[in-house]
Amino acid sequence: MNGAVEIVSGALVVLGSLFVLAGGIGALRMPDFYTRIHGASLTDSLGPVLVLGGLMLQAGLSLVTIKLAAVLLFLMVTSPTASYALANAALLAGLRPAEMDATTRAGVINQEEDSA
Amino acid sequence: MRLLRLLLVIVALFTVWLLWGGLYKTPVLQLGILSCALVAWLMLRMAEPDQQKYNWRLAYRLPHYWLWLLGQMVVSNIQVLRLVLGPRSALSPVLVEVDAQASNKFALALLGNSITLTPGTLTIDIDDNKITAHCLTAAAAQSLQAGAMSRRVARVDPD
Amino acid sequence: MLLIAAIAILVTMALALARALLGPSVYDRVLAVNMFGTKTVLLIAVMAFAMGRTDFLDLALAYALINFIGVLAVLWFSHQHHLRNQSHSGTESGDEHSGDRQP
Amino acid sequence: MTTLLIGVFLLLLLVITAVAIVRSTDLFSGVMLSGIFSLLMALNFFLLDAADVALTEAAVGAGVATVLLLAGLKLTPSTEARARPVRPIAIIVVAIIALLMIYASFGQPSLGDPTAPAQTHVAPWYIENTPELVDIPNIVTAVLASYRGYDTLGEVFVVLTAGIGVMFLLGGGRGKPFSRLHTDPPQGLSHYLIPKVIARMLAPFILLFALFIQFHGEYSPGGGFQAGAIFVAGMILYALVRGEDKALAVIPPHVLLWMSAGGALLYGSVGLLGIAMGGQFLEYSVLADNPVTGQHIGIIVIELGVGLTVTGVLLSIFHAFAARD
Repeated sequence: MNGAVEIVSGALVVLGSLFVLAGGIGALRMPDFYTRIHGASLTDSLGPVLVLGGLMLQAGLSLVTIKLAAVLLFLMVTSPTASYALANAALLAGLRPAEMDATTRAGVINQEEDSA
Repeated sequence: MRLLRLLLVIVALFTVWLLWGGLYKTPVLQLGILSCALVAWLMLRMAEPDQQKYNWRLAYRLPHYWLWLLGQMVVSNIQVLRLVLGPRSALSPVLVEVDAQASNKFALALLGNSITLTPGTLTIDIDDNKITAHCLTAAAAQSLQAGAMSRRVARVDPD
Repeated sequence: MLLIAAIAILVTMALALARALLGPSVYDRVLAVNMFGTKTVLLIAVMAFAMGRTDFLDLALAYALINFIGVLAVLWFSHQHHLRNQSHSGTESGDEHSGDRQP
Repeated sequence: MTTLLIGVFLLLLLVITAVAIVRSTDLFSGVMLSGIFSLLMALNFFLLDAADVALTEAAVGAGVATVLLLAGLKLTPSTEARARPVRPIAIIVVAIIALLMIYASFGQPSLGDPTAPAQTHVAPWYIENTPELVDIPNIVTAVLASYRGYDTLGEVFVVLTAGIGVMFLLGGGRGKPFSRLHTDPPQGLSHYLIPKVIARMLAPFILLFALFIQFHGEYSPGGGFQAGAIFVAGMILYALVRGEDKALAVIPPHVLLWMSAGGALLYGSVGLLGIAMGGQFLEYSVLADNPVTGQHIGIIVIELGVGLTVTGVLLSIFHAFAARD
């Protein structure tokens, strides 16, 4: 393992963890539920990519890297699905986003009744 | 033909098994092949008559799309990072509808999840090929409605 | 380096826990659980490298694969609740389990 | 040292979560907080190098527990019943017992103490003799499946008994293990497109991962309990998305019952086979000419039994809850 790779991978991991931290702050600071999901999604998008990417660099070309890539791939597939399911569950329970456009509001409610 | 597909699925699953494993002893590999066959059989039992066939061309189109998506993620992450740390008055949450250009299930799910993966936009509902997205700012909504992502997805998996 | 990352993730966990305790809606708590899951995967990965036990990555893989099922179950629960409210009372939507209920 | 500090921090969060669970009267919030509790427990086990236990906690806590609790919550009101005021005598009794237990804990060897009896007699014996007697890298599996095979057999029967209990309480009687009062409107999330597509993509990987854990138990963290729980998580994912009826069509109720009982039976028969081959109950060394090979065969078969029972029971419990209205 040469020094440059070490430094780059360390920097990626730290940068990613800062995005993760920002996501935590976002989930705490944002004003309403739907905007909080946006805040939290900082944690779910670039954070894992950078952290796991950095670790992959550190592991080099090995089975560990492949396992990390699998973890990353599954995270990238599942976390937006979870966010969608969460937002939809809240919508279904009658939690309305703040400052909603009047026309789309009607559209969403109609759709919801059709599907139920 | 159907048998060939099944065999292909087993081979694919077994490749994943080998890549996870790193342990290549005969009994484990034998049990591995049996496991892959069992999973393939269960997949067959789970299959729906209306389900979409796997499009093998995705294998090289998807990575290309992911690279583009990664770029989008970097841009939008930095934007949302500013919003998170900045004043609340910068927020102007809005709901918009986006038209998906490809209407098959995989493309819709890919588009929906891509919208969620780029912070600042969040898929909250899908109806036919209209996606309702919650956007953190009007600017994010506008760039989403410009439709670059929808066009890219349509190119990855056209109808 | 790995240690800084681990600390940042731990602080984020504390923040997520704060969100879970504050609520106010039950869905904020679900959001917190979901965030916690992602963070767990990352902390396991980082600590596996810090401790030199990369064979423990199976644990991260398990979480990455199955952690979202809980959130899907929440959607399933809300959906069934919604259906039941509609069929029993005929009111327009399931406000009974609405978001801004205090614990 | 840093691991210790991280562990203490996580334990702190754990205490906060536990207090919040006790204090919240909203059951839904309680379920969500117990999800966080489970994640914290798993992390603590992981930091203590107990990867097998951490994997169990992960498999049960993330995949199955939340779903089962929500399925149970479907049948109950959503807030906790008001508790009766606690009598002073009860508080006094609890306080005394708590103090006694804390006092007794000073008599215990501290965590990781090298002079503790467990470290000086039992553990070194396992560590020294496992390579020779059982010859598998994961000593936890050797302890669980071979040295303490009786205990594990007992655990399997506990799981089976729990399953039978739930069947009696919630099931629909003879020949109808899962009562279904109505199948209309359609259950499941089948008109939610993203979960449907993603579940179809991921379910095979979850099932494959479960079997991977099952058959790598001797070499890396895992084994029958973890594999069973992860397999069930995969099937529950399918059931949530497509509806329980579809999931019951993939693995029918009678197969589930056969799996539950058959797994325990398989485990017990390996024990009896040991007697038949001239050894003792659950002595695997006599199963093959070479004692070490015999151990390997025994461990693989009983782990399979454990996996079958756990899968059958957990999935039956899920269906029993989900089928009730």
